[in-house]
Amino acid sequence: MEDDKDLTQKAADLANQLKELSNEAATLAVETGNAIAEKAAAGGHDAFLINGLTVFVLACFVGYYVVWRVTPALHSPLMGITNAISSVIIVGAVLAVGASEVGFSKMMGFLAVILASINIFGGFIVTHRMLSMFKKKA
Amino acid sequence: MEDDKDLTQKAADLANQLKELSNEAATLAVETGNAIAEKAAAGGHDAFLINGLTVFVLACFVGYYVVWRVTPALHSPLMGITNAISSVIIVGAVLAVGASEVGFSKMMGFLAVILASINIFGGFIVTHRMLSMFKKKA
Amino acid sequence: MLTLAPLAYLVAAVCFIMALRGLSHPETARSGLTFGMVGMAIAIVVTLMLPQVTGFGMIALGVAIGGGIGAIIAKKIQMTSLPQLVAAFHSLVGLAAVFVAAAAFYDPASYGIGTFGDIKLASLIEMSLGAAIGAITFTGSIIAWGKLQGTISGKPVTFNGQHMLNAILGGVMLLFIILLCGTGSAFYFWCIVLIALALGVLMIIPIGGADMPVIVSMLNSYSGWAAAGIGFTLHNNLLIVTGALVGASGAILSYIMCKGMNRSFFSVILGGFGGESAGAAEDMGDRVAKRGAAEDAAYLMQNASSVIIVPGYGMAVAQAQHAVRELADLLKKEGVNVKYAIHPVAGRMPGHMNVLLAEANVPYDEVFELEDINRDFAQTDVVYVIGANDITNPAAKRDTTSPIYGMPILDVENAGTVLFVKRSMGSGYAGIDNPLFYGDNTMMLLDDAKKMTEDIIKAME
Amino acid sequence: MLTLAPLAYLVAAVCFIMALRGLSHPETARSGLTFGMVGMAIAIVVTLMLPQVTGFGMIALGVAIGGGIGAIIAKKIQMTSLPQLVAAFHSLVGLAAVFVAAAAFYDPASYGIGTFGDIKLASLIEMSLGAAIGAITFTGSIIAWGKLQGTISGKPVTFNGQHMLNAILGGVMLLFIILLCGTGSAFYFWCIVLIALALGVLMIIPIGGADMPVIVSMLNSYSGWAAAGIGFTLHNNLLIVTGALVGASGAILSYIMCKGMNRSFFSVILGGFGGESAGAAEDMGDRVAKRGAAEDAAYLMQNASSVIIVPGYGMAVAQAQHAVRELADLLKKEGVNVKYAIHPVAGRMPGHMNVLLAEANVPYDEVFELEDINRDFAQTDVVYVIGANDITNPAAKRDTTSPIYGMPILDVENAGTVLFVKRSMGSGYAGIDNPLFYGDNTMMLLDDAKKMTEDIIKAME
Ligand SMILES: NC(=O)c1ccc[n+]([C@@H]2O[C@H](COP(=O)([O-])OP(=O)(O)OC[C@H]3O[C@@H](n4cnc5c(N)ncnc54)[C@H](OP(=O)(O)O)[C@@H]3O)[C@@H](O)[C@H]2O)c1
Ligand SMILES: NC(=O)c1ccc[n+]([C@@H]2O[C@H](COP(=O)([O-])OP(=O)(O)OC[C@H]3O[C@@H](n4cnc5c(N)ncnc54)[C@H](OP(=O)(O)O)[C@@H]3O)[C@@H](O)[C@H]2O)c1
Repeated sequence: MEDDKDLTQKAADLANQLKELSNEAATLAVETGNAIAEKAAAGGHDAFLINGLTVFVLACFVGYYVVWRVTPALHSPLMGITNAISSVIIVGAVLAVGASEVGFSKMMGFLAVILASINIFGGFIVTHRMLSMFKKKA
Repeated sequence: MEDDKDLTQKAADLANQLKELSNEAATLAVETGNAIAEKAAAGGHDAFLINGLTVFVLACFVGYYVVWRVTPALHSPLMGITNAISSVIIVGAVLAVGASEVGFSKMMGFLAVILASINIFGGFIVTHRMLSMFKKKA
Repeated sequence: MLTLAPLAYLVAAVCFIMALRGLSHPETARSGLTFGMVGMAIAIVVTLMLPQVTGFGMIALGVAIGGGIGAIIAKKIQMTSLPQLVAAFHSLVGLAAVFVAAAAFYDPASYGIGTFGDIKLASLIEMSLGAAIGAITFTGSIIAWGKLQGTISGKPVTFNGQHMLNAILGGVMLLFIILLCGTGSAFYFWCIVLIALALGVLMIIPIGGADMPVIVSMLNSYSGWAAAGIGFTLHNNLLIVTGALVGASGAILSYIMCKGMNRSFFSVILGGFGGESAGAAEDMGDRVAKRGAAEDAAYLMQNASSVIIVPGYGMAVAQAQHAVRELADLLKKEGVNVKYAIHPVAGRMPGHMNVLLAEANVPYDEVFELEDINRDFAQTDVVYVIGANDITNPAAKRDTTSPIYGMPILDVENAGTVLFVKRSMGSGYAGIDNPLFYGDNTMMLLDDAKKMTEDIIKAME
Repeated sequence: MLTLAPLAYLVAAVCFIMALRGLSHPETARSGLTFGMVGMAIAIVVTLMLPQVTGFGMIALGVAIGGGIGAIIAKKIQMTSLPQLVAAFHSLVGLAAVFVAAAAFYDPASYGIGTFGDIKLASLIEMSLGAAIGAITFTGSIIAWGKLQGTISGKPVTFNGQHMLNAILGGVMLLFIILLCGTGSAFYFWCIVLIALALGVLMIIPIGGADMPVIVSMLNSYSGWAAAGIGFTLHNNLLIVTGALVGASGAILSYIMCKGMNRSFFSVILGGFGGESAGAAEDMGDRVAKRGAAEDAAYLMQNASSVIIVPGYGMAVAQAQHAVRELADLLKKEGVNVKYAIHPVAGRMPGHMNVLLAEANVPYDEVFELEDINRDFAQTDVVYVIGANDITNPAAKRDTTSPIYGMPILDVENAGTVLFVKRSMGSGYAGIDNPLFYGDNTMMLLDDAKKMTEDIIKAME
């Protein structure tokens, strides 16, 4: 009886231990998974940083050459067009409105969409007005 | 006695089940981790492809502008310099020699290092020779 | 969808490059504009098609409101108020950048850069820089707009320890950025924004109204770098490329203006220049200026074989471009060879005169830049300088002590006769006397540019 | 270390851009070259410092062997053999690309792109394209080298169904690339390489020797694209940027040459042009060419107030550049104004004449491009055309049926007297007669360019 009880007790202990172990293993596994994912994501972030930097540096070169080639007569339209395209941050604003669950972010995004749209439409239209005035000798 | 034995049996069963479960959990966790890592890596590859493409397109623009600005008098040195810098694939060759465990790859890499070096040294030196001949009116 | 989006963004980036590329010639400029619009459309549509984006109604509403306002403003605005308009638009981009940074700060999960209060360090830095530059651009552009529009006095507002104050504020802002990175607290975020708003005002008020074009370009450049910064936060190459393009454009235009004025960018930024125009006496020392009437000018020009018209800021003020074009038509009908000469910093913004002349239907191939026409003045009978001053001032060539010494000028003095149309003997933007007014072959036509030109037309008929 | 490497690669890429940028002017060219060398040094050192790279001895040995060979060749080569040298160097880049692709194929793990026999699809495609382009560049450049060096006859080798054969081979290669991607088998890899090697030969043999410069540039462009392809395989932005730079350079040079010859790139590629130079009779129809001796030429030039020297391919063949420079010195001593006029496609490679004149110590500011000097011929007393032919042929302007119609030419015919130095009345590269030989103000000096120039110098002394 004592023995049996002992055995039962032992089995129960063992079972408990195993339960704990399995719990631990599961936690560990999840943690490991998370860590790997995080590291990969971080690697992605680092990789983006350096790739973004490469893109940025090359784009600066392109900008330098492209802008120096703009004829001085069209420097005002150039200001109009760069004004319009710099409002491409509307991409970020749309993400805020469309993807966010947070009310405040949604609102900020909405306001940013309005402001950026003013610029996009205003910038392109005023540039169009300017450019359509430039005519060659008949 | 019967009861006790039953209990012991039950406890042992439970223990076994738990063991199995824990094993399963561990396997699953490892699998999940792998899957996440793999996906992240794949994402990294895809991300590289698109980033690489962006870099490539921008570099084409830069190349276009930079090369058109080269004065015609220096078109021969231009050929010399592009010849030298196109041997930057020596980077791949060095990786093959230095990082590879495979004998054939090591050998290929070694040959590529030699060929690329001929070009790098030859290209830069011959360009230097050409350029040092260009002189202004005394 | 997700994997195609970056590709589409790349296409949009190329479109933007082609847009600027198109501006290398008036012939290709309109197709360049089309590229720009296509690029923007691609960027917006692709973002809308991202799987995580919903709630199209609200976005459409925002675009409709903003687009409507923008379209109305752009259609109503007068070409002479272009500089103000550009400044006003920049302020909006700046504010939008602040809003986007705030949205990302409060809901980083939507951008995949962490959770609220636990944002990645790199993202926090990028975000706070983006918000700070955006806020400076916002208030700075508003001040610039006010000075250009005349709502705010164009006089430089200077006080003791001004630059010290700005430096301290900048330092405090940097401190808050570090604190933000350390704690991730929203309080510091708003502190940064507030300080940046104040800095925008303080940095621009000491700068004279006439220097505003340089400032507008500089702020344009800033807004580009802010967009690039946000591009890093959002892992979006399109924003990075566009930001770099806009940043380069603003920086180069500022550089061109400073070089055209022969001033260093630094001296512009430090401020305290311009705003007061000292009215000079009609005769200075023992030199006396010859004055003429519309009839004299009409006679001289009708009997000339070649006339070059040199427009300046005064033509914009007087809105005289249409009258000038009429005058040129009359002269051409009588067989006179008429050309226009544009100085790189004539007027108050780069390309200002070109747009005004184009508005008056002057064909662009009659309009020449300084390098292309400067040698022709010697073979020209009459030069009609309308509302321009500094850009013709020979002191820039001869007087080493002159503040504009070294600035390239239009050599109008080499022509047979120089007609100067302005309202007084007063100085121009640089506030210095123009010795050419007292030249032997100079005739001053003192009146409003539009009125004088119309009088000359009447005298010709 | 690993995280810094991409940054260093970016710096190297910027160095390469600055290297090409420096070539925009002879003044800045040498600092450009330094940029190029620094960029290459950074690229190699950074790769050596990658944690996975060991075995420096073998690498150092390879660099030493290759560098030694390269240095010796580059120092010994004569400037007149530049076109061949460039072709030979290209063939090496092509072969190196094949080797790198093979190394990556057999040991993908070292490059992080999978394991042997199980390589990522994208990498397989990039790799096979890189190897194929490399192999084509290799054999193609060898043929180009042979034709330029004279080892292989410059005559176009054409046969029936040639283009068909090339098309079929190209198709088969594409098939093997697909098979390789499907199976990952090494057999297909080598099949691709073999076919590409054959294609390189077959594509270039039908093209005449004189068209080789275009081909060399085209192959240069190819080697750039191959490097970019390998950059995608290795996830290396430096290779991508450099490849794009080199690719753009080769493409633009080919374009410039084709435009200078007024031929389409496509017609060059199809081949069958040039190689035979039909020897024309000294008098053609009833037109008779005036012949002169060295003494006549000496007399004419000594009594001129301005002389323009127009060098062409013949000067390179005769290695007459030093004699020409001596002649110019003598003339200058006698007060004659001497200038040089260079046609964009004079000689046999872009910038060929400029390098030869520079070698002979002619200062680069006495040497003018076509656009800058073409109007001066009308005010020039004597033009000394030495070994040039097509680039002065007025048929390009007047004869709409001429194969070179539309090609820009140097208007030497507008000068007082034209002296033509060449060995015969034969035609040049384009194989057509030059009506200018029979002009009233033309004098033919039929002899080797170097000998004739030296004779003229003797006659002057
Ligand atoms: N374009 C740019 O991007 C830019 C940017 C920054 C600074 N700036 C500076 O702006 C100046 C531009 O030179 P500028 O020659 O065009 O202008 P300016 O030197 O400022 O001279 C303009 C002249 O127009 C006259 N004027 C004003 N209103 C008039 C009216 N209604 N009718 C007739 N005349 C009138 C004024 O004389 P009265 O008062 O006697 O009439 C004044 O002397 C340069 O100094 C340049 O450095 C230009
Ligand atoms: N530069 C490039 O990049 C490039 C590329 C591709 C094609 N091309 C083509 O090459 C041609 C270049 O025009 P080019 O005028 O320089 O050359 P060309 O038209 O080929 O004429 C060269 C002339 O030099 C003469 N010559 C050859 N050896 C000589 C020697 N030892 N002494 C004296 N004269 C000698 C030849 O006449 P004799 O036999 O009577 O002596 C020949 O007529 C153009 O047709 C161009 O399209 C150029």
